[in-house]
Amino acid sequence: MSLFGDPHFAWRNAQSALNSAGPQAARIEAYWWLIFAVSALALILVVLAMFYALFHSRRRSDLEPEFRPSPKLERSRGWVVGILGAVTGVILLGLIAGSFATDQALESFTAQDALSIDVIGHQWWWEVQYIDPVPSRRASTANEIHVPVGRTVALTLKSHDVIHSFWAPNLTGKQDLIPGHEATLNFRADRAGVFRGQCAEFCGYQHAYMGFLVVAEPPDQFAAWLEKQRAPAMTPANPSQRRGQEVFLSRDCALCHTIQGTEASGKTAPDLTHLAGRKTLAAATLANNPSTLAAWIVDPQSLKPGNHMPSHLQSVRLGGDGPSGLLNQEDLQALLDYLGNLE
Amino acid sequence: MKILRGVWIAMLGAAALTGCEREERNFVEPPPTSSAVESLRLSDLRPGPSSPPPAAENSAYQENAYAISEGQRLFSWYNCAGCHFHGGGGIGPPLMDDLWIYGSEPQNIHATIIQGRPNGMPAFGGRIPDYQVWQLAAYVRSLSGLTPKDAVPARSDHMSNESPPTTMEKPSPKMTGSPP
Amino acid sequence: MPGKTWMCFPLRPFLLSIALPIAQPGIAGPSQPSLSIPTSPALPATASEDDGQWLMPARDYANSRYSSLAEINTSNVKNLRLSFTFSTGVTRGHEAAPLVTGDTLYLVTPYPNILYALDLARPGAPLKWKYEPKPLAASQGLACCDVVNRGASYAYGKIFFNTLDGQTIAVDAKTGKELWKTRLGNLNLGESVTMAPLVVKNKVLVGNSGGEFGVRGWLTALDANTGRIAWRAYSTGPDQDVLIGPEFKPFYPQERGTDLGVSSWPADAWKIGGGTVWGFVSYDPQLDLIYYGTANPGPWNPELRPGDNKWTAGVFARDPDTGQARWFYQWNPHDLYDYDGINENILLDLPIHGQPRKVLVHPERNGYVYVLDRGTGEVLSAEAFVHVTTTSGVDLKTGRTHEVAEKQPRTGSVVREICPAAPGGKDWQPSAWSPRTGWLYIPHQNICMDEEGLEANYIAGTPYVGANVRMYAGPGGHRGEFTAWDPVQAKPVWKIKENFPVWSGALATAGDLVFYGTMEGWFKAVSARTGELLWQFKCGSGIIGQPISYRGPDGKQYVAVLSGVGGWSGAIVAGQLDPRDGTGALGFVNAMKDLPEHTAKGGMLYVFALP
Amino acid sequence: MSARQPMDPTNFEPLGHSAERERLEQTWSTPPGIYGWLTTVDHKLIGKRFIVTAFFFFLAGGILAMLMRLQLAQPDNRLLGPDLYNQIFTMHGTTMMFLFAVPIMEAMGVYLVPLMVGTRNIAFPRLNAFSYWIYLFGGLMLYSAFLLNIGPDVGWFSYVPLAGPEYGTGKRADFWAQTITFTEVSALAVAVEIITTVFKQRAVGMSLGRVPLLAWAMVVMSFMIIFAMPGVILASTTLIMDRLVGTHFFNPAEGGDALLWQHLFWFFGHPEVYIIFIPALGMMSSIIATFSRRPVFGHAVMVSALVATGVIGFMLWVHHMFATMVPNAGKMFFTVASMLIALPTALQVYCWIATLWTGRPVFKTPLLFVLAFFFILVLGGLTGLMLASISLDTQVHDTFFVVAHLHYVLIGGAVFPLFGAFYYWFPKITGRLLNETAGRWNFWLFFIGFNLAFFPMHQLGLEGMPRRVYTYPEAMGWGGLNLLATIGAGLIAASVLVFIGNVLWCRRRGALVGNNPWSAGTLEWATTSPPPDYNFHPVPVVAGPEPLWERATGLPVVAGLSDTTREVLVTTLIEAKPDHREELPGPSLWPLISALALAALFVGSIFTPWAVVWGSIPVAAALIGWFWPKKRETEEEVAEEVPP
Amino acid sequence: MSAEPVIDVSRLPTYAFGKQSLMWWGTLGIMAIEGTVFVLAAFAYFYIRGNVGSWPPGGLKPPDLLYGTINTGVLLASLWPNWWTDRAAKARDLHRIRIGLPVCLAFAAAFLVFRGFEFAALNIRWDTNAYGSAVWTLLGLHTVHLATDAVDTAVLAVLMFTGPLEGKRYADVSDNAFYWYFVVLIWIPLYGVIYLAPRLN
Repeated sequence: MSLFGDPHFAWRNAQSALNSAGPQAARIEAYWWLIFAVSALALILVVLAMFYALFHSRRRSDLEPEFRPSPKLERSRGWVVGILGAVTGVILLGLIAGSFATDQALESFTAQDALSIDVIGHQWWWEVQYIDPVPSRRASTANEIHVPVGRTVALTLKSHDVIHSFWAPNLTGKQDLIPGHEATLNFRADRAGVFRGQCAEFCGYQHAYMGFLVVAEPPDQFAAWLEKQRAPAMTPANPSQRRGQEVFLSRDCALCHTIQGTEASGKTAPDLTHLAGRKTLAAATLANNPSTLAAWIVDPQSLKPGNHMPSHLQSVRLGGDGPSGLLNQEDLQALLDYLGNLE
Repeated sequence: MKILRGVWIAMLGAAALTGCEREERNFVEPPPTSSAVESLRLSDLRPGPSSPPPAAENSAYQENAYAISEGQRLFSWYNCAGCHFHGGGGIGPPLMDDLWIYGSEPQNIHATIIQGRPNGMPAFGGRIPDYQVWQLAAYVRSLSGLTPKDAVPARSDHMSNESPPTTMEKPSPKMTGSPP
Repeated sequence: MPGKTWMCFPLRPFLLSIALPIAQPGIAGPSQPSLSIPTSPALPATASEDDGQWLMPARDYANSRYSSLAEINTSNVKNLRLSFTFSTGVTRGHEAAPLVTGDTLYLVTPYPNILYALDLARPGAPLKWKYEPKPLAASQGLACCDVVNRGASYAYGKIFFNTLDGQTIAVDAKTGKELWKTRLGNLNLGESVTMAPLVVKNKVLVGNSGGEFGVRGWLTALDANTGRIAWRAYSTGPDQDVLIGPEFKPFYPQERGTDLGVSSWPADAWKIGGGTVWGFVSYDPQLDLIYYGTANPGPWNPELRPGDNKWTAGVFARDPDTGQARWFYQWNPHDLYDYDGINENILLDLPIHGQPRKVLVHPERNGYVYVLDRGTGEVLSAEAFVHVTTTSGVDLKTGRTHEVAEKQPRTGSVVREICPAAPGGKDWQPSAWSPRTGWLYIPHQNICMDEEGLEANYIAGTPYVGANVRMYAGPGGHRGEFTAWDPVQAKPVWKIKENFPVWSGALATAGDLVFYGTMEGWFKAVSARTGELLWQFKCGSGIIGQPISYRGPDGKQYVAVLSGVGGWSGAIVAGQLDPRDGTGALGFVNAMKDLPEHTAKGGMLYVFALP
Repeated sequence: MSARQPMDPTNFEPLGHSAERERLEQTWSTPPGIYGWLTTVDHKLIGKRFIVTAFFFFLAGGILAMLMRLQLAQPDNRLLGPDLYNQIFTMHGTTMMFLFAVPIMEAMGVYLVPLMVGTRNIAFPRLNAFSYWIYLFGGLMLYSAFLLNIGPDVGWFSYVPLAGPEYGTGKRADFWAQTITFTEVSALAVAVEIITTVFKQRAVGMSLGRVPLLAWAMVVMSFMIIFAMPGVILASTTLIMDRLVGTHFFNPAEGGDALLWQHLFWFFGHPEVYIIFIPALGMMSSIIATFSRRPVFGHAVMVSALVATGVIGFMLWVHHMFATMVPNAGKMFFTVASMLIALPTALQVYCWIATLWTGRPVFKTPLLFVLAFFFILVLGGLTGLMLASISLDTQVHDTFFVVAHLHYVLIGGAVFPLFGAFYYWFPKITGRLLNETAGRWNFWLFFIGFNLAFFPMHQLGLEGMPRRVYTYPEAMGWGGLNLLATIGAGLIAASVLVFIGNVLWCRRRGALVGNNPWSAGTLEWATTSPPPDYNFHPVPVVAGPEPLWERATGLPVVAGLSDTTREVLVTTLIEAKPDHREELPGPSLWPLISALALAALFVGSIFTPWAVVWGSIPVAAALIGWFWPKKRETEEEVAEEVPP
Repeated sequence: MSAEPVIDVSRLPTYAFGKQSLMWWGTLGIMAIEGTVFVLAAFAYFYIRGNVGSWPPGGLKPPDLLYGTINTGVLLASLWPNWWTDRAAKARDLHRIRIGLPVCLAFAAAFLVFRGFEFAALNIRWDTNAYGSAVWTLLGLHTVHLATDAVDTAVLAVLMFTGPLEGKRYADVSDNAFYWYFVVLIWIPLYGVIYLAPRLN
């Protein structure tokens, strides 16, 4: 996907367990380095011991098998093996203790004033709901989770169809979303930044491109963002945008998508009320700009085969005639104009 | 060993005739095929000399497991299930019986979805891509057993099993209607 | 046992009366054994006191469905004979009540909503005229529960009725000439109209249907002369739209606040949140208030609409002139089970805890008979009249039901044995009240359900439900009941079990008889005091209509009812549904699989009289 | 070593055509021609067939792996779409686990165990034939389905609801479930045979303490199969019932639970790893002992470690589910068990090092593969410790880190020893040696290719690359390491080609090296290479764990076994004292017929549940035919009968 | 030949009973497999149970006790003829075997008939919910075992009347009884799971 060449989206360390941005990931990372060091040492010692054994054994050309090794030698080597076994046991116990300590630390990262967010996994995108005691102040978005820096976030994870797994490695470990169960996941971002996450449990055709972003920003910036998400979509400002809205409402778009403030209230696809404010399209797969948006609307099936966004390739090609004609070139242009301004 | 190999090849050959297309997953939209719609008949009664029946088009959809399951998904996404439920009907007529008001051919169903029908069926023309309409038609036909059984999904996980719960006692046959 | 109950109170003081504007002094006398009850409302245009008429489906503003005609009584009812019949030519569910004024009987059919006038003065009641409004055929796709119509109203020499496609039409009662018609509903948003209008103070009150289609409910007042809209009160949204102003003084604190119709919904959800008004409207001329229930919030799946979902599934008291709300009480805040609050509100004066109170009695879908103070909206009592598993009673302090957590519908999980089911302990089928016994006669059902919440996708003009439902008979295995209920003691007096839901209205007469019909097609007369079956007649199709009684031009008492099975419960017959799919017709098919073995489609008026 | 005939302690060289030998030949031989091919019950023929078939599936799985590596070689690649890729990775996993790894380990057992314990055939030889057929039919069915585009596409773990009726479209998952059923039946039958053979058919004198480590490993494997496979039996059966007859085991809407699948599957799935790994440990011990020229250090410790691994192997399954909502207290138990299972393996590694240390190592290709084990398996085991930690696992679970880990464990812990075993036992099976130079090419290409292919995946996983993705965005920066991995995979392919060439060449032209080319100590080398149909004549008696080392000039033997019937000696469980003689059945078509009938039932049940009903009739008929004795044979039998 | 014969086994018997024989061990292996299947199926049952508040879920009626209890009685009673036949087999008494096996078969047949009623008395269908699926599977599994063992017994019985007979067949009769003990033994906990567990809350 060459559309992705934009340097803004170089995410090399934005989805890495070794680049922690919060206390949870940091604790795990610390344990990782401990176990890594112990393991590396153990491996080196075993391989060295093997070589030592090979080259310090009694290499003889004589192949007469020694079926009753000398008891004395056996006993002394027995001690070595026994001591090594005991040492191994002690190290293992140490690692277990370290593991438990890490688990305990992660368990204890809870906060009273946690920000509650519902994340619902769909094939193959993420629905995000910001919870508020007043129902009308809830905000809904998709594939992009904004969180305030320094405040614990409590995610409630649900699946709409198959098993997914929520994984933003810079922030914390993964948690499965299993239909019929509700899971929770707490994390905190300690520094601002854009982090990427991805579905980690195989979930069908577009498992590979089921990504999302976590945008950690200063609390006031976050508050402003959240307030904006609560507002309905902007009203079309010029004829082209008006036409675009009409296209959106009168064609297949509105059957699945919601734009708040309009009649479009489809629930099976991501909420597009503030689409233009998002950094990516198609579940953190494409950079959000007019050309990718156009490509995504016209031919989503070749970008992400098997996904649930209908293809408009034929109708655009045929100029929007006939029963399948949902979009023609002008419609598309107007639609892009409209969607591109849904800040 | 040769015999086995032969048997295997024969099996493959036989299965290839039925299997391959049935499980094909076509994600790319094929060209629209709506031209067939106009020539369709809705009645068995024909004046004049007899003519051959129209050949069913789009068998790629009609016998394809993926198309049928996509149709099943769309059937609920586009709220078809809101009126027709899981085929038993309610606001709209039942789809799992063998009574077809506007014809049971894929083209008939395609036309019904696209054009709508006067007694309450909305027209989805211009609102659903053509290939999805064919997928829906395939699923609708599968409800009444018009598609091969091995291409049809067993059931949906969502309360489509027919079995009645045995919770409550069976209705007693004698119901006098008089006070106890 | 029920028989004994009434025997215990042979000399029960008749403190009870129907609240009426021109209540005669006689009824105030507490110990007066025989009552002469004025049963006709004062309609400014007719000002008729004639008992023999039936001018609105519920007979009077109080919604009593009580006829003071006593010619047919418990001893002679066995001689009741068919007098004449009339075929409507329509075979969908006939839920309407015929009207009688003077020597004409009017009836409105289900879609295509033909209005017939029959001449009662001539033998066999031949057709006088008919009016065909030709509603849009597409509206049939918007009727959740068959293409029914619940009747017309007569006032000022006009017949007012609604069509399925959302028109209100006034027709000259004498000539059948159309006077005006106003389109109120938008088909493409899923709006339809099935209710019977009520005419109050020169206003025609009409509400919409379509709670299963994501419409926004309203009640509209039209000028009876011109058909122009006088006011419209929405059931959701900002106070301005709901006509909530300074006069709004609900009894319970949870109904107080600004723009609760917005804030108790997720953003924008109130625009497609239901709360339609498709039941019967009542009117108290003394307090000068109209009362009506608002239907369920949409979609059914409650997880998709967190919050109390004001002002759905409750009852409004409004000023008929301005439409301004006076009070509101929510039967089912954040309704979990499609418990529409539209059931009839019967306005009575009853002694509650020894005190005479002006009350509103309401057998609610959630399974309780509520008695409210109709001046304030305070709940005075609420007791279950059916098997209830969804709640464990009503808290009279807060007015809220105690919900049973494990019966709450959940997305992606089937919850079993929800009793009562979505049609409730009682659906639209109206009860009758007899001042002679002081009891309410409630036709209702005994149905439970399994429900699974689903993601609901809103597409304008298509259903917006978000639930799979499968219904079945409740405890005992019978699906219908006919209950005589004492609202003062708040308990049942007697019950009749019926195989199928009793989906017809009830009629009480001064002859101590109660009439109702069954879905098999039996039209029954039972003793108002004991429930004993005294007479029955098998009609051509199942009965879901509202029986009436009138005095013919010949001075005899007649009883009339429409037969023609259908409605939500009878959709399996009317719509020829497939019984293999238990979720068909919103789950009602599962409970009615055997109905096609008992009855077939039909559409016929039956009129009975003594020989 | 090939020239060292004098060292050969074998004392069973055919000495002319004695009448007795001829009778034995006649009694035990497989009928000629295709009929014989279809009816044989000789464990060596069936074992070879098993090995070759499993190796073919290994190649098929390897080709699929190469396709995956090609697809992943560069970001946003369009070589294979998600549909084909999903089928391919599912087929790869299913093939490698169910059609290659377990069957080939059992195949080695079927071939070697009777020879190692000194008996003439495996217990229940017809069942053995049947288990091969059913395995073959299962594999053919799966690959036929795959070639017809009905290949399963929901992963070798088939998690519901993706594999359930609602999301598992078409018949793909049904084919997967039935493949599992086929291999279960086969594996369980072989497990019962191996246990019975080792417990009851050992050579006189081979008390439990003298049983070779490989036979021990096979017994532990068989026990694990017996207790683990039922988990997946139940899982695959309930899955297909959910899909075909509307049960609700995994449907949360009706009270089922998707997690139940994971419990059942991993209750089998984790022991499965040890089912594959434990026989490899046995092979390691055999090879190390022979090439160190001494018995394995700490025989008792080794046996205890095998048994301990087998037992603890059943207490780990939840560590595959740390990212689910299993309660934390429960998870901690599994952390402890998962870490502690490292201990028995560590002890075995120490013992082997001690063996090498105190022995006199001889560097031959088999030993090279064994030495690679010390690096690869130990590395895989150490990453396994990381996965045992709940919190760390939530980071690396379902990423390429796990892909790296499991390949280090399974390839390092099973395939490397297996290749060593091929080189080691090839002369036993064919009488010829594999080419040593080619062997070294084979080894080094494999070793380097393997580490190139899989080591970078650790890094990829930590950098956030989930597994089972058909492609990845370029911006993620995973392209370089993936390309490296693909190059490594290419080297592995080259290595396997070298091996195939070596086998094909040496099968006919390899050096003839006599009966015991490595002068090994265990009983399988106590007969000719390749062994005669009747394995041993006469049947040996042993007095130690390495009998061929202890008695340089011939073993004591047993006399009095019938040479006109297929008689074997049954010995006592602990001390292997002679107990009675039992006649094993001869060649028969019934196992094949039964397998065909059962295969028809299994395949039919994919399409209709009624296949179970009508299919059971031919199955029952075939089994009755199988069981029903022949009059003539019975009469012969009765003539020689000695009642207890 | 340099081999020195140290043992002559020609006097050893050519077949054996019980745990001496190969078939006994094979049968034991099968029993271990099947026992594990039952244990895991019961695990699945209780796992599903752990997910819901009340059991059986949604106020369903537990299975009726009558036929299950009758069947338990039949099964326990059938132990005696099997034991009797087993002893006859070990004594190589063909006459008694010819009496015993048909009696065993009659018990199995009776059992299977009652089993049909048991399914009807479960008060639930397999496709109603997960609880239904679990009990049907448990009962179905056991029925499959019974049915196969009944066929097994029938074939053996016919063989005992028609021949050809050899000593080994007595061991087969004995092993058949051994397997029947397993089928009976496994039923007792199953009876608890299917019939009693829904009654204990």
